Amino acid sequence: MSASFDKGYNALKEQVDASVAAFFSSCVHCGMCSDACLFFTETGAPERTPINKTEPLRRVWQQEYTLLGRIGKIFGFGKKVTDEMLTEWETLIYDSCTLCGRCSMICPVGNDIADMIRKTREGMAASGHAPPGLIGATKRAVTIGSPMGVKLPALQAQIAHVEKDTGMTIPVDVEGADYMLLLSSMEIMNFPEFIEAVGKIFKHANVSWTIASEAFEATNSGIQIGSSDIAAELVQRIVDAAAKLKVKNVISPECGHAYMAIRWEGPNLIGKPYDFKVVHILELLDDLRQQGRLKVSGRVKDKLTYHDPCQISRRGGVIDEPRNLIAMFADNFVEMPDPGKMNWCCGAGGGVSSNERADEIRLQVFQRKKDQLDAIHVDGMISACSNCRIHLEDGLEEYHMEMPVLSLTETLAENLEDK
Amino acid sequence: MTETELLTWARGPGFQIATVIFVLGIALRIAEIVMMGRRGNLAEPKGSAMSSGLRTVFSRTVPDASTFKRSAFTVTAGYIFHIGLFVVIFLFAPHILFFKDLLHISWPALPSTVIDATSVVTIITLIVILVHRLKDPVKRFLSNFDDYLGWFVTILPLVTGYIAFHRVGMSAPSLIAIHILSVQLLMIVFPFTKLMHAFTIFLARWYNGAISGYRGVQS
Amino acid sequence: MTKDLSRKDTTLGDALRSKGISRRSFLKFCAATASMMALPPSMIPTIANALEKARRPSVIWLSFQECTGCTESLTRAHTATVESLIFDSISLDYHHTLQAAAGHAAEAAREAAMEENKDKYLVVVDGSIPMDNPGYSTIAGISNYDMLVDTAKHAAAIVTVGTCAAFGGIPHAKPNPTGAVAVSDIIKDKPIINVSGCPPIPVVITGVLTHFLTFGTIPDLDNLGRPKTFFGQSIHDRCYRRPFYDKGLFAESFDDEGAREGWCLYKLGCKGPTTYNACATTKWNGGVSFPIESGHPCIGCSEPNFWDGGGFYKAISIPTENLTQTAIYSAAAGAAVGVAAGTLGRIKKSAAGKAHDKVTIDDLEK
Amino acid sequence: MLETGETRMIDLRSIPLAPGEEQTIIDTLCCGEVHATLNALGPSEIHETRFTGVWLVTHYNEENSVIGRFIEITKIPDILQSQQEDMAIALQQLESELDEWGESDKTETQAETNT
Repeated sequence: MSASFDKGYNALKEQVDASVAAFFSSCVHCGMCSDACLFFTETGAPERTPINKTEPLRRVWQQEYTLLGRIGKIFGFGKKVTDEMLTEWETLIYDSCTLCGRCSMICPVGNDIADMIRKTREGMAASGHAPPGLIGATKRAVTIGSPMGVKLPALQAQIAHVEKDTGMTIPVDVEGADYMLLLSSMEIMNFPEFIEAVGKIFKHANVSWTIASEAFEATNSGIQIGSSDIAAELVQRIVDAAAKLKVKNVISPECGHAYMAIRWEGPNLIGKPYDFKVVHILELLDDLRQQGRLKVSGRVKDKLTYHDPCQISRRGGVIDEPRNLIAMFADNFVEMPDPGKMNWCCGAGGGVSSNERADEIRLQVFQRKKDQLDAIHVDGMISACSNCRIHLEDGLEEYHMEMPVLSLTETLAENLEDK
Repeated sequence: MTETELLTWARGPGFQIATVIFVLGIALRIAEIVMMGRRGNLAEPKGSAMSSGLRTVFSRTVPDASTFKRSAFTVTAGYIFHIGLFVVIFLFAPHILFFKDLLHISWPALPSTVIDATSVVTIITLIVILVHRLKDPVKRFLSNFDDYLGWFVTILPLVTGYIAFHRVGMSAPSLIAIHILSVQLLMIVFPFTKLMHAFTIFLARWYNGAISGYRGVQS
Repeated sequence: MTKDLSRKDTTLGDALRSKGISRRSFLKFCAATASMMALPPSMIPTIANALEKARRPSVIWLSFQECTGCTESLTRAHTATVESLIFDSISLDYHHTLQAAAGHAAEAAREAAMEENKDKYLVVVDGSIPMDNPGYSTIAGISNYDMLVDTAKHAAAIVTVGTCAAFGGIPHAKPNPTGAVAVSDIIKDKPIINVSGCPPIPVVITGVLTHFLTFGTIPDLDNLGRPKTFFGQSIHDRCYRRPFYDKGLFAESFDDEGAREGWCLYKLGCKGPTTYNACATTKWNGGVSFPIESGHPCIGCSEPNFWDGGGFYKAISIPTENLTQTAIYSAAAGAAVGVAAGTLGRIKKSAAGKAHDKVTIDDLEK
Repeated sequence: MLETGETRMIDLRSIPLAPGEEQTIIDTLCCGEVHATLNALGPSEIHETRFTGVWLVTHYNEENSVIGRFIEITKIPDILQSQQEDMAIALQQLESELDEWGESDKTETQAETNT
């Protein structure tokens, strides 16, 4: 078995539905989506206009699912999708789009362009037009269990480390726990403090939780590369582990696309509703706050801002929660220009960070974030996505800016009242 | 064919042909879109798809401040010519009579001097928009035959209507006949071009709002 | 109407002086004539000069498929003084409705006038010409067509009086049983002045004849061959109710407030916007009124095919046929075809679903 | 007009007037100091309006219907002035009439013709 153009074309045919048809029927080529996309605003390349990235899907819709297009096709009218065309579009669809969905928010006719690009990626992946970096990550995710190649022993080592440092016990494979925590590889490898922070908060708030040794990885490369089959397989591992441990809730950690995968796409990928609830860590924390189960003692005097991870706020619906939590400890919080659902992407989401080919443009478009930060002069930036944080740090370094990029969960944990 | 015959043809068979193509085409395309269907969402909702979808149908008319700033020309010019078209098409007394004949409902008209001024503004705006489309790198890149055809059949009835109102160059029956025929050209081309957005925009906005609203975000 | 051939060489000025008309009266006559021809008052001296030297032409009046309304209209011209002066100064050598002579005598008069004034006489035509069966209308056994062609051969110009002669008029209306055509459909090599209207405004008829008499030339004509001085502007553009149109004030029925207030009659089907005639300024019955002033919409009688213009009481912007029904049927048909096409689409999509090869990590590369 | 001596004439029949508007114009303008009546091919009425130099001239035919109505802006409407041709005819006539009375009163004739 291997990828082929026909498989890709067939995949695109599978993706067209009423919303896609309505979207393509409505586009008036006003070009406003370009102004919403940092890959255009920071490069000025017209081909990077979001709606142009959906062209392969548009052609399939037009030629396969419109009467006029079908008649036209008989007479040889209309532009066809070809393998060469897909090759040409590959960098537009993977390297110049983070699926951040800002274009979907401003399109005056209401096209959910990000969703259309996500669907287009299904055809790209099946036809062998995914970037090598992302293919590698996806292979590791399926074979090893993590796109970064993190195996269980590595997690166990980090857990042992945390337990040794804090004296806490990090629950693993506890059957019947209320919450099952997922982690992103980045948190395991780059930010192990996150595990410590969650342990501390849950101990403080007396939350029953566990980590599953068989499904601790939250990230889902299948979503990013655009393969529902692979994404479903990765989701199924979590569903199976949750069933095995009989947990009531699954916690999605500080990772943007992981939340999209497990919370919003997951049930649709596996074709049935979950037996458990999925909550984002921030949703859970805000819930605890509301219940009065979180007591903070420390106050942060520094001027802070919050970077909304696209998949968590704009595409995920977790917008107010982080702000409520920050208000618990921050004395001097300011919003960036275009906050919340209109926030600008860091530039590394949607698989861009796994795609080495896009390293240069990823840092180029960080200019957008720099401009946002330059407008508010803050001492530090909080976010809730490890992938964002790594790229934000990269970007700040590239642009010679200095400020800490903090995890919201970790910062909250640091300021909790000691019990 | 005399000019009166031409006018009578335009008012009779011309309108019949144009109406058949216009209405049939639109109904066909909307049915075709809706028939494609959408899979139900199995994820647990965080908000209401229905109410959010309905809100987006209206709210998407007004861009947020930052978007307005970035796309000031497109938004402003878009507003002017859309409102202009609305006023000229729906608030001119002779046009209202047409809709009354068709739909059996009527509404008050604006003075023809207001319509006249509006049509001038709309025509100028559309010309500026075309120039912008030809000059702006993104718009030029995105534009295809459909965009220019759509522009042409939109401005044509405005221009012919303006000339007919002022009776320039030809006799009134010819001018009115040409105006009506230009409207019929618009009607015939309509279902097969991006002009369809006038109808599908409601579907598109609704889907957008519903997809987003389901996840708890008002788009 | 007496035939006094000797007078044909005298000028109109001589004729008037010999009748003891003062210069002052002549000037007054010229002012009235200018007004009648819708020429600006500054033209009065020119008219006076021309009239002074004008010679009386011979006029042959041919009546074909007509209702005599046009002749009635002409003889009701209220500018009696002017009219009589004009008609005293033309020689109406043949008009079978008005002349005393009949039958062969009348035809002899026509032939004599044609012979004597070869290439100089004026032919006036009212009524359309049947092309189907000549028997629909004949005069003294001569078909209308033959008489027109024969008479027109040596005419200086032809004046068609009324919409029938100018454009075919009511006989030409659907289904046009007689195959009626206009003069201009038959005569191609002579100047034709169309004085349309059903009937034409009497002053317009005399105005056109006066123009020919005065200047001996064809007036400026529009694209339908009508003198621009009378047909240069639409009824709508010269209508005293126009301000109501511009303000959007319309009578909705014949007895509503708007009708009583004298608002615009557009919605009641007024054809003023597409009709060119002098009614709004010249008016009728000696300047008393015109149809719109009397509260009735213009029916567009001076335009070609006015009878088949989709109904006198239907506004111009309203389609002549029932579009609602068309729209409903089209919507139903469109939806049906759309559902069918959509179903095909769904079948195609589900086939694509069935053809789906599960993508595994081994399938990501070619 | 005051400066150039240019005169103007407006044909009221060439203006589209609503019912009663013609009368309104007449009522508005009327009436000034001069009022003359002609009798030439039917009567004509000549009014100077309230505005000196603006004249209203109405021509009637022998049946007393209006055949023309003009507003003239001039010192005196042309039609009021004695016409050259009429004066010539009048002179001829006068002479021929005088010839008839010639013998009876010669002195009077002398005086008349000298003027």
